[in-house]
Amino acid sequence: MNVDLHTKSIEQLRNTYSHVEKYVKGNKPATRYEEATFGAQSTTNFHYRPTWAPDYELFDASRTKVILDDWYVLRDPRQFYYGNWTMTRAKQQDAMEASYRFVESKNLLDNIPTPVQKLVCDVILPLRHVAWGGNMNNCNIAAIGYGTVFTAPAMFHAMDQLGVAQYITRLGLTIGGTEVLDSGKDAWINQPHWQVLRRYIEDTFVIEDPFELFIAQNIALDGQLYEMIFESFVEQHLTSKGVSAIAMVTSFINDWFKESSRWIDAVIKIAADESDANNKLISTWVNKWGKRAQSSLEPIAELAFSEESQMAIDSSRSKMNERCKKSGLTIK
Amino acid sequence: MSLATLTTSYAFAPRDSEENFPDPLLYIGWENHLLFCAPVCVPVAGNTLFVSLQDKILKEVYGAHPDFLSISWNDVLWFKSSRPWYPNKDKSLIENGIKHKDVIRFRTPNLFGIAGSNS
Amino acid sequence: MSNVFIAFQANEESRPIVDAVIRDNPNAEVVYSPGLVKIDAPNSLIINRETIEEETGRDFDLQEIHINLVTLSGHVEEDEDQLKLSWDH
Amino acid sequence: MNSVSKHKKLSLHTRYKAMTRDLSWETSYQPMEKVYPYERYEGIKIHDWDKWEDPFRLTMDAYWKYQGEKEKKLYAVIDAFAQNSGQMGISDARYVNALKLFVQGVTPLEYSAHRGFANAGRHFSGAGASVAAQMQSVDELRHYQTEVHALSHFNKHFNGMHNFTHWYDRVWYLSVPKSFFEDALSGGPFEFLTAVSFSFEYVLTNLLFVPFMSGAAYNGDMSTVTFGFSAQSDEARHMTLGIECIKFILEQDAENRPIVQRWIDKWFWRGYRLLTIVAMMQDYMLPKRVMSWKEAWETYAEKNGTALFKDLSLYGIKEPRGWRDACEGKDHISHQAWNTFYNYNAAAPLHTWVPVAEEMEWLSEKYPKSFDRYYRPRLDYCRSEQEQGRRFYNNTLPMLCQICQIPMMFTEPGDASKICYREVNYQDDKYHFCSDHCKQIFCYEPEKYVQAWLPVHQIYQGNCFLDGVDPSQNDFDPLSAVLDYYELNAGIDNLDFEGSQDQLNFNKWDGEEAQEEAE
Repeated sequence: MNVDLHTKSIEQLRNTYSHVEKYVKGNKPATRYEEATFGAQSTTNFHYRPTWAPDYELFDASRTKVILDDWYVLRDPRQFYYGNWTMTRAKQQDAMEASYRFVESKNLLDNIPTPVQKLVCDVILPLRHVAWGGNMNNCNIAAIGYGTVFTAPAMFHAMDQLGVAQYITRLGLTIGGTEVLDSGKDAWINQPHWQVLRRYIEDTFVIEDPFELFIAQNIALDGQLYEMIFESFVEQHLTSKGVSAIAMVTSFINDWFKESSRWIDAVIKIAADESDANNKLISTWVNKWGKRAQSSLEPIAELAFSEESQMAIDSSRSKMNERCKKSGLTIK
Repeated sequence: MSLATLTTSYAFAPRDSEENFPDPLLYIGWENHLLFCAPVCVPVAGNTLFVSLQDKILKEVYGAHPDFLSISWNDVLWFKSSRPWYPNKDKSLIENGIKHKDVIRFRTPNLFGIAGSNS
Repeated sequence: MSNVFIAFQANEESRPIVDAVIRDNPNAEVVYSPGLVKIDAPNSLIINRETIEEETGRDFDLQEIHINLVTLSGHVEEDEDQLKLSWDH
Repeated sequence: MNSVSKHKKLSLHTRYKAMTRDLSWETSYQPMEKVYPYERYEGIKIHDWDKWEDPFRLTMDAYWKYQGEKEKKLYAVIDAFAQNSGQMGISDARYVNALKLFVQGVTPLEYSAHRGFANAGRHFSGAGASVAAQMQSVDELRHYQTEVHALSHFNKHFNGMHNFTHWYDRVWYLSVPKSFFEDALSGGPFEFLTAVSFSFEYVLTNLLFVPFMSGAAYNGDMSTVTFGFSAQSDEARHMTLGIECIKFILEQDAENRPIVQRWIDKWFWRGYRLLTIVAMMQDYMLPKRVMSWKEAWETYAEKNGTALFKDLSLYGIKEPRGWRDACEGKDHISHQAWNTFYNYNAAAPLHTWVPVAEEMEWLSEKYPKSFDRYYRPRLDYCRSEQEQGRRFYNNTLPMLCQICQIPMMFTEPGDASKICYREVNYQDDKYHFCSDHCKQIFCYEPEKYVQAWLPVHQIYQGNCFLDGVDPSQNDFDPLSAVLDYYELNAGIDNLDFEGSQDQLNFNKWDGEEAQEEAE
């Protein structure tokens, strides 16, 4: 046995890469998150202007009105890099499989009373398109945002949103096959109570400032929508009606919403703290898009909660507002 | 233009136009001597005499090559942009028609580099 | 006729897959190099879920091959039961 | 409501459609042209996105499951490698220079690919193509990150890796990969896919990963082997995206063919030029060799490419214009590239050397047509100069090709004794190229390439010195000023391998290990 062979410590030349080292506090090895993220993106000496956006360099901080001295201040508190992100999601996926097995073995979805099944389909299935919107927008942030510390989690978030859209799709397929998904899509395109929200999403598709897009999508809309649907409607409202199977097979969505909120809040707080100008700008965006998002959710609240809808709307708005106030924004 | 762009406003000044340099650039290559892996790029003032390019600059650039001392400069063949070229050695580069980013090469008859390998 | 090929990391998990490919493609030729098993076959090559299941003695999801797949060449057609590589249209 | 069991067994195809394509919709509150503004300007016509087929049909749940498993395995190897001081088990410290080149010149490309695919993923209105591009985007981010992690341990023990992203934006030879990828990124989404997914991933990437990773295995570097093969398993999906995308575009409209052909011509050549550094890595930097560049080219490019282009001829696509010249170059480019790095090693954060006697024999055997005739005498001369204390360095900056940005080191097709020069007048300036194919790329899109940031010219313009440096001072030393700008540790990261800190340290560990074993 050569157990001792390699135990003699060999002196290291350095703790980490130079472009990472300047972001590591104290004289210690960088974490995997830090090595994976800091200083990754090109910053200078770009060769050619994009044929699709000649006014900007390929990576250009001036695409947003938010001004940060160094974009690498926007740390993700979850410290996600691809490895721990995907392993975390794989674990959650295992749990989802277990829930599906349990729910299916006990026929729990089949046993939901028909009117409640219909309510679930009406309220939840069109949201797969909303999640697709969130996927597109975060993908755009990953493409045109500045600094890997901001853009890499946006890409994970985009894929998470696709995962959410697919979990909702799977729920639909399990309850009623492609027909219920088709009617859900039809409602999304045509039914009046979804149109305000669809207009909101389509308007976010043409936002040019990646930070404003981050606000409009990830806090103003999702901060209210997921609160209202997956927390209030699924976890509380349906469970109080004795239907807990839906909560079981959508538990990923709620867990992910809470987990990713920590990242979103951190980004907002750090950016707003850097200057009054940033704070004012971000507050304006939150107020503007938050208000629009709220009114786009009103018809859906009515669908979900009928007479208790105003309460649900107010509660999710105030939860979103609380998060923003905690991040130091001025909320009207 | 054939470049496909989203808008018509795609136009950028060339990055290497003459006014961006303190002195114009000249590219020089020594034929059949590829120990020096590629032609070189040197900034040379336009009023430099050709003879001083030959005696001073080329010596600085290629002097380390074992063939360099054997060059018989009167027999050297010159090329500009791949065409034979007959510089007047006592005139300046400008007077010899050299412009920014021109490429000149010289062939040294009977010299084919290290062990005749074109190195 | 052109060859198609597929290559896997040379490890324990790839073995039953490689064995299954050899069983189902008598014309296939297997080349081992450091860390890598490459299988060439004239024109087309198939991987059957059932054959792998016979080799492993357990259920196998064809998408599991992604874990140890290194590279391939040819057009891919995949369903639950079979993955086919070919130059056919 | 229907019962659950009735819907359980949906075909993979239908299920995947519900999971991807059906998620998107035709927007009406904002016009589609505004939501997907980049889809038309390149001239590619798409009539029916529903014809897009993704053969692997991975949904996020399966993606997370399999990728999570790959990551678990990979990080176990990376951890074990560090714990066991795996760097001591490699064949020779010279080997690490291949890793330096990899982390400097390839790893940042993975990152750029991530951003580029995010952009493409956002801008295709067909959700099938969009999802495929997005998955590739996050895979490419994976590759950047796993490479950084796998090489982190080497970086702690060897020089020439520590500042690689900074160097990528500045150092002369790294403008070759950087300009390659920025060329692709600055094109529209269809050109980007043709460039990266098809021309690079499908046609050329096997040449980068497979022989190089086998080389790592031969040289005792299990950490690199594992990240390489693990990354390559995603590549298999990416390559499939590449060929699907080309077929899809060609099937959509006959008018797409000439555009695609031009892109294939351009990007095959751009990619081939980029691989020059891989050729050199394979023939010169692996102390234990697996196969020569020439053999790898014959196995992975010629055989495979011939099958591919025979197949694509059904669509009227011809083999890329530069194909023959590329095949001709297989006898030369690795040697020419090594000579270039040997010439300019004072400004490069890696080490070069003259191969030892048995390596020279190997090269001679693998390159019977070219090595003894052109390249061996050069190397012999360099060795003897070095032995007499006059290690040869080229002190004058090289002329670069305007397109590939490689020093003009390539010789005329068919005549390895003469440098290949091509030039063109455009507006008031001359532009120079290493080949007909680089020239042609310029001539088609000069508005783009006049912007090129050519490192040599930038140095002469005074843009590669730190603030406050005054080039007009008498004691101004341009090389050291440029190295300061590069943030390269002069005398440590650069120069010959002989006498380097890497060499000394490795020999010291080796000695200690031998001593321990003796005890």
